[in-house]
Amino acid sequence: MAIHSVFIINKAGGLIYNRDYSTNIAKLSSNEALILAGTFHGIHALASRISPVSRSEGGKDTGIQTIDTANFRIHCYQTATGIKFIAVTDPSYMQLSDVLARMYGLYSDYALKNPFHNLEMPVRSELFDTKLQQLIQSS
Amino acid sequence: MATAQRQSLLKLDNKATKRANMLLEQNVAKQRRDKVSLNAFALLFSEIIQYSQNRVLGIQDLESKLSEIGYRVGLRVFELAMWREKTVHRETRVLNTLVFINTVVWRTLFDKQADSLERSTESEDEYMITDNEPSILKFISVPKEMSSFSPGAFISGVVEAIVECCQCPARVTSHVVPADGMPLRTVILLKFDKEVMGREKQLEAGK
Amino acid sequence: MSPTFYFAIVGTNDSPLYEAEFGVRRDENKHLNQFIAHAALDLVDDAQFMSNSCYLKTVDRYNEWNVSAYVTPSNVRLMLLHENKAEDSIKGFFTDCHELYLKTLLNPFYEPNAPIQAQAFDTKVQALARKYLL
Amino acid sequence: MAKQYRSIGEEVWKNKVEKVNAELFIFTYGSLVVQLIKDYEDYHSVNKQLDKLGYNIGVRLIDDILSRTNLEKCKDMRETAEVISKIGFRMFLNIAPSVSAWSADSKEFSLILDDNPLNDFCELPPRAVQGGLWYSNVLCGVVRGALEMVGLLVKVEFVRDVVRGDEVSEIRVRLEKVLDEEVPVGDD
Repeated sequence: MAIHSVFIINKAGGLIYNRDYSTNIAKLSSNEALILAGTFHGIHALASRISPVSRSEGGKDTGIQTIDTANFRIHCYQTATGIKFIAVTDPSYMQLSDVLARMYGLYSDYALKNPFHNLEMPVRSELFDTKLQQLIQSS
Repeated sequence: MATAQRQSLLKLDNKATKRANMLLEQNVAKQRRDKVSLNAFALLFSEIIQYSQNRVLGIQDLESKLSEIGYRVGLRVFELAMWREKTVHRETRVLNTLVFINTVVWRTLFDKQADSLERSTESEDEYMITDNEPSILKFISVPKEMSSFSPGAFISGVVEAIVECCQCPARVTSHVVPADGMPLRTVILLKFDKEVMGREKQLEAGK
Repeated sequence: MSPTFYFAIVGTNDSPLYEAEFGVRRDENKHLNQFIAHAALDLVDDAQFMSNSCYLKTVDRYNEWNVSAYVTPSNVRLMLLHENKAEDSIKGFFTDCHELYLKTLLNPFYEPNAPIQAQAFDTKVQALARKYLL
Repeated sequence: MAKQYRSIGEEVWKNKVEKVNAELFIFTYGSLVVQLIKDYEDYHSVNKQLDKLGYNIGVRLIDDILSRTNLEKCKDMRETAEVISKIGFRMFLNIAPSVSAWSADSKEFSLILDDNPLNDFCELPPRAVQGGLWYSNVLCGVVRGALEMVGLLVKVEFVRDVVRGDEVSEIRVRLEKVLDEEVPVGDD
């Protein structure tokens, strides 16, 4: 499997979902995961702020879309409502925006339409877990 | 009463009559408006659950609230569904009523028949209607600490209203009984009142 | 002599939801009419388990009166006191009144078994009486 | 532009959303309103509560819209109004209210609901009309919640409704403030 893990970060930079899908990735402690989320959120905001064209055109830069290392690649998809869907994959994965967009669909179905989901809290839904796992496995 | 005030009340009255006439004249034999999105229903239903949850203390109370909301839906859906049948008729027998719910009502509300209708093996006054995947509950994930909660209580309210309309009152409850790949498989359990079962026996004997 | 009719819609708790008289009004009869219609409810209760049609035809007689009944699927009873016996037109009247009741029920604000007081409802029932009965 | 949104809305409605019987939805909404009236006994509080429930729906529903379309950020309120009508209302209720009565500063407009499903069987009792009930007030909350999530603070209210005896049903939307959507660095 080439998608190693998934993070979802809310508008305020809080980590609301975090799952590993392969054994072959360094395990982050929950504290490290929170720091990663907060840091990524900050750099992302900074990146869209320093983007040279965006301000002049009145539009907004998309911020960071990918980060590469020798061993893996981080993909990020930010929605217009400020939620970030992040996946860690093998470096060979060039394009992941389709999968991330489908994650967004699952989130809007199985997290947001679940009466027991609180917008400020982490996503706790077995259905969401299952559907997301199926999506990751089929990608 | 001042003339102006009387006139404004009269005006209100005329407007109300116009609206009432429009409603009494509209054609309900066919469904005028076919569908809305399931997402719209799911979001509304999610709010209904959250709203109710904030006003009750326990899971049982929450279920009765949902059932109460469903009850008012059932009253209307039933009389309307019957009106649209080829021959408008009444159901007063337990089994016929259950079959009507299982087929006509389910098809009307959920676009499919219920998955099964069974009599309990333990007591003859108990019946079960099962829906393996209730579409309107599709996005709901009940948290572990509330595992006895059944969001299908809304549906059991619909069913309770209908059996009452058919003069077969019963205690109707809803239970989540998950099966493989069907986490929200819902069983609607009906326990009919004693008088109903007594009348059934009499009618059976008198045949 | 022109015909007289007494019509009542009776709720599931036996309370009248709506009443009307058509034709020549004989005010002295009003309470008697109510009494006759009410007394016939027991007969409706017996008859309704014997068939599954809504229209139960004539269920009772009292002097020159016939009492016809129609039961909606949710057990709201429509009762008509009449002298003549034109079954087809009575059935037509009942069916159309049932439809008016149904549309009243569909309003989320209508509480089952509450009296139906809307002017519009009364006007429509009176029109149906002229169409089918008078 | 309106045409483009119309076809996006229709495409989503046709191919990308599951459907449910409209009457089930309508009766369920009616039952909820009746429940609120039982619980609050005061029509102004009911209006408020409906608006609040709608807001909670709106802040979630916006992601439903965005995850099913590839909408670009709207340039101005005129574009936003078109999206609300042709995509938002279409993909949930299968209606598209007309947009009209723009204010001179283009910050305020009306949505005219010719065919509001929530109203289908509804006749308000006189005391509810006098008490000031806006039967479909949930819709105002939905619009307000959805727009807030994309940085637009709006005031939304019913000004006319056919169930109150008015000629048409009209929702007035006014843009109050635009939020800068990027959270400042280091804010957490």
